[in-house]
Amino acid sequence: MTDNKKGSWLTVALLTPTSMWFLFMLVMPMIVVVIFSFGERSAVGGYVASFTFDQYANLPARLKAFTNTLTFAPIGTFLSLIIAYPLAYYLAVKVDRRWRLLLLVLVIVPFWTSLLIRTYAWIFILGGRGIPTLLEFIGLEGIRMINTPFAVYVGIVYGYLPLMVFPIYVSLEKLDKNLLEASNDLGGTPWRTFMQVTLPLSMPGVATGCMLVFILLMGEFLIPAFLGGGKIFFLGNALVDLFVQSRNWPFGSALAVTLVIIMVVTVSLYMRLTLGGKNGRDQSLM
Amino acid sequence: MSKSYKDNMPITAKKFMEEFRRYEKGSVSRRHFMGVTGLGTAAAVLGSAMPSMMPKSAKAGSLGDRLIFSTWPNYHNPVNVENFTNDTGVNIQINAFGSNEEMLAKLQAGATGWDVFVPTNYTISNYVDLDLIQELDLSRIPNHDPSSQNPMFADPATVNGKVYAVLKNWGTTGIVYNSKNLKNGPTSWKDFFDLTMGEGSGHTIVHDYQLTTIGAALCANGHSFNSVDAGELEMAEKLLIESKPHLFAITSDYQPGMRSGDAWMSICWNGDGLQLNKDLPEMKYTLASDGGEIWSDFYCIPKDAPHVDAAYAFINYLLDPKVQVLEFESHGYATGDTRVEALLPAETADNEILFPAAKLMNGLEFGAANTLTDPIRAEVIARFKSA
Amino acid sequence: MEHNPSQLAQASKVDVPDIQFVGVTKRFGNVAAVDNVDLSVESGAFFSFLGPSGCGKTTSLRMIAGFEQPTEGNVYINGQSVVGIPPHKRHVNMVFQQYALFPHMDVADNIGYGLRQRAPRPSKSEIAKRVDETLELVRLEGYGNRRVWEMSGGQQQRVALARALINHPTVLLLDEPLAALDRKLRREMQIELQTLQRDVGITFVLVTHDQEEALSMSDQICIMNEGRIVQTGSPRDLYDDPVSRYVADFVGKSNFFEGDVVDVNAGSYSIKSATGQVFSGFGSKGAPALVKGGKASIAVRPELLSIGSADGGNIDADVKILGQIKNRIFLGEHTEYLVECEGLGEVLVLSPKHIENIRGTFEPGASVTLGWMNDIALALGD
Amino acid sequence: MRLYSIAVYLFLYIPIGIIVLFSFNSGRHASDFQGLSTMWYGKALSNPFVMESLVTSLIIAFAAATLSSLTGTAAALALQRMRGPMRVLFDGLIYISITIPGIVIGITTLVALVTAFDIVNPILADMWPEGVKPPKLSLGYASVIAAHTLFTMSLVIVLVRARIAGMDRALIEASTDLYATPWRTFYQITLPQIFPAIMAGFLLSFTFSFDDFIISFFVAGPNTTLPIYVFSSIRRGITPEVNAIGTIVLAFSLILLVTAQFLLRARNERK
Repeated sequence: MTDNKKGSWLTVALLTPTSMWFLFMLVMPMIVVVIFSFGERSAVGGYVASFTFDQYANLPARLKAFTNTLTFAPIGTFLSLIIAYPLAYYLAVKVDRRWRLLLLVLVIVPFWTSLLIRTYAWIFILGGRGIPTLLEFIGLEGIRMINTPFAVYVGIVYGYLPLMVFPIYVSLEKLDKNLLEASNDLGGTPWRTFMQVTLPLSMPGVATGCMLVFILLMGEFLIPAFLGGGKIFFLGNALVDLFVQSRNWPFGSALAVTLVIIMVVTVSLYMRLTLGGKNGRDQSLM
Repeated sequence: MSKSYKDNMPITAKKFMEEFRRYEKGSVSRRHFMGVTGLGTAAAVLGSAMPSMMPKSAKAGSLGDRLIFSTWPNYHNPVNVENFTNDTGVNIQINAFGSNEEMLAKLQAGATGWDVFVPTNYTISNYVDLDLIQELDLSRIPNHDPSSQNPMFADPATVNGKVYAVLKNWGTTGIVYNSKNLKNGPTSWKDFFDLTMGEGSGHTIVHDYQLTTIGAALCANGHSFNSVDAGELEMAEKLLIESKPHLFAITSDYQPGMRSGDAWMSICWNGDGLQLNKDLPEMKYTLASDGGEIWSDFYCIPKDAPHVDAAYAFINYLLDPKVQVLEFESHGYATGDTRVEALLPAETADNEILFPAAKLMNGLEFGAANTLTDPIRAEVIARFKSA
Repeated sequence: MEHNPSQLAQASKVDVPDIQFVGVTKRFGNVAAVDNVDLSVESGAFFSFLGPSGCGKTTSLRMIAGFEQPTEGNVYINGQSVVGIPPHKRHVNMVFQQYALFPHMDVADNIGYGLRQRAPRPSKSEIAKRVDETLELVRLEGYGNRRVWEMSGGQQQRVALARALINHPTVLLLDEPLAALDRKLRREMQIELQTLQRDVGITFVLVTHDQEEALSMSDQICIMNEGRIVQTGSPRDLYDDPVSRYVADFVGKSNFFEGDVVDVNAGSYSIKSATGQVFSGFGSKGAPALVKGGKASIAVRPELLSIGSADGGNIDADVKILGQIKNRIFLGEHTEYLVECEGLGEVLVLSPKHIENIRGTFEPGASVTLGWMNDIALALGD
Repeated sequence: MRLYSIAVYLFLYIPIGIIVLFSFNSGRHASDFQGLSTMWYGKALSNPFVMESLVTSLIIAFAAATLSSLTGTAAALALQRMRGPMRVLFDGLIYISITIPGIVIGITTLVALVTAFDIVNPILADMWPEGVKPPKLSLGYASVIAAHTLFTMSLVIVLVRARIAGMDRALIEASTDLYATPWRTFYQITLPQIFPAIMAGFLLSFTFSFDDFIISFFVAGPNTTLPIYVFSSIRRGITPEVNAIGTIVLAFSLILLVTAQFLLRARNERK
């Protein structure tokens, strides 16, 4: 009995810092934001206590931000997936063992310089002096890339590719190469082998990668701001705008609450669909 | 030459590990370890590269050792800041901001820790009303000479008879366009929007905050730059949303777009116009005949500034005419201080971008205080951006 | 039942068993993994728990090690109750099923681990010396600096053994230690373990589901089923005198002819099978007596069956039955026949080589006579 | 397949190449290449604001990574032995703190802290004796570190818990069986076993915090982190200085990686 008692005290002690963090940095802030979302903007900006649903009623004024986010996030996730998958497959299955680690590290190295600076480099590449100038040499004039949805997708794929490559690589790497040989041996064409053996076995990695990218894209702010030229607005941009320009805290709070609800609902649904419930959660998030 | 290159290295890898082991085991002092491995040198080099890291206790006087300064990017000459630190021992931390709204948002959120910041004319009375800035004790700024200041630009510093700010410099907001792409450049905001939706479709930049962008649309419709009339703003919003598909970007960072040739036209501050024109002569800066903004920027001390003494000393230092000349060379905006103008080369006075002809200036308006906080303007710009 | 082993221990040190369970029950939730078990393991014995998975053998072992505490009853090590005493305070050591070698330590550090936990801690040189001795004992001289994952399965097994033996525990516990090895290596290790146990003289307690392993190594085997002890005894006792059909089935192979007990006569029973034939067999020593009218089986070991031609003339047997050969497997030193006997089911027969040589073999499909002597047949309850 | 991979690597490295190339630009504007020069490195390195923001970022990232490694590991160890409704509650909180976008963490923290300060500061002022300047809570290092730690701590919990789940429980039993007390078992067996996960968590947390812009933007108070500095420089005309900073940070990370590799190898050779 004393052992158990000691154990539970230890558990409490170990959990105290984390609990404090969740309480003061997550639960209480969320409560405050929910309260604020029912308030009103004061004449000079900020918050005035009130109880009104006006902020929620005004959400349609940001409809475009919602629809943008909810189109760009899934499409961007999908694009990252189809570009990342062959690379992950190549690294895990095809490439010589000696080079594997180096090539993997090379996938992350770009991440060690600021996302801001890297995204900014794309402004140049996609800008008038970049690819469009090259295209002029081959006779394609007047192509504009920067500040278009195309540029935003390029930024998304560029920014999130490694997050997609890694989990897929991990699940493919664990895959028993004998299985592939067995399938080929049993008369499977390479394509059928891929569809019937490789792809199903790499699904956990695919699911993890997609979720990571999707979560981050839902709150994305920098890529649309930089590569969309401020014209393509995500919810993240709308939120920043409300807090640092309009200083409309209640409306911003309402938007934040809505975004959190959308996130939690879509991600839970997604996990239920792809991972079949609770047990997959830890693996799926990492 | 026969010697291995390794002999010239401060320490070999093997030696380093040996020393590290000894250090770990405690048989070597930290000083010895740092000396042998060259880490000491590295730290010293690093330290000298980071003057702010090394507390200058010898110099740190009554002003304390730090100051937090919020301003606009590329708006100061780093040499000046460095010199001030060397002279006084006050290390300066600079925060850069892109709009007055953002500065206000920060100050409203409180706890900025700022000691000095740089607001634009029309915001000062708001700050006073919100009790966010303190009245200045001009006796502590001997370099400030009211008689040398152009009152047109310096006046917003005084609210209800009290001085809350001192003038930094002034400028105009007009249009920059690429004369190679647009042979008949715009002369008004109406032209600006017509060209945007016509000949120059897909190549225009407007700013990402309310005052100038909404102001331009208001002027194009024949209204005041500063209007807060709901009907007029509705028309302006309509014009902006109509033009949005034709825009190249909505950003205050318009120089790269203009320089790359992607953008042909932009709302522009004259200092940037000057910089662009200097590098690329086809870039023309013009003021619009149907209105626009004239503005001046100031130094202010927030109410809860933690280092007030240093703040005064810093402002005073920056107002030294010789220091101001260096500042001018860096940012390219006119100071509105006759003492400084006297020190500048003669041709500066003839520069039309710096000092526009009086007839062009007549149509310009100073930003109005209420535009900063007006909820309709705030929501109009937000809706436009997220449309 | 209630007696106090520690008092006994004081009375005569020699008679104290190394391990003793008194009325031990272990429940997980509502399930009793170990159900009211009494047993004792004599000092210096090679003792095995044998049974299918889930029979409670591993739980018993873990209660000795201290990883589990009994829900009821008492566990004694060396006459001292160890209930409530955590594993690190018990002088027993375990060889884990997958060895549980510490992957971040080399072989020598793994083996010396237990010594390093002692207070006072032996000197570095003392530990190194003992590690070297133990490496020698398990025939791994010079492997001290290897990483454990560089070792083969058999070598890892020895490291695990050495890591436990170096502490000279009162009892060495082995949890299915050979399960991860291939067949040939397992055979070698069985012999090696046996030799080692005799050399070091430490009591070994082994858990296994492999009857061959238990039979070949142990002095004493405890057969468990559903948390209870079914029978404890030497391998020979268990083979020759199983107390139940369960034991006979688990230890070696056996043929069973089911039926009703029709006659009881001084330790001998007559059992009437479904075909109407009456077989007789002796009751096993230590088994509860069978009751007339109850169900029972006659058990006959396959190697004790004779096989002959359908006319039955050339075999010497008290009981004969007829059948047809379904399958034949040649196993070298003997041939295994599977014979379908109508109404009695399939019967397994092992026919030794020397007899086959004389008589010749039977082809599948051939009709044969099977026979046995009454004195080798056992009458067993379930 | 190989060609495809080369194309993807090109895609990943062209922007990096551009950043490095432009950092040697002698012109005043990043995208106006006027000739080779290292002057912007000199400018960046001697610019006290760049250096201060770099130091600020390093301090914040180091503090957040250390805190989250410690608290996250502690929590993962505790949660592993926990069942029932409390476990479900903590799982939910971890899940939410990982799921909600950084931007929302930034905003909610800002709103909540500002509100809290508005309540607490007057009380503090009242409590303090006359004439003594009362302490005043405000946004700063603590608030950024705390906000970063919320996310990174959950990251560490998830990583360490996965490692614990994948760990052979028999190792712990083997250790206690070999006379190690629970505490000694923890630091001789459990800790070395979960250490790679803690390290990975530390590095991920450090990277996240060091590169985070949006949370710091809202709650850094008077502190300028490197991303905030870069962001504000970018917004009003980027100079090659920013490229030089990017290149320096990249080079610094590479040196760290190589050093770590070298030290690891040295350790293995000793073994």
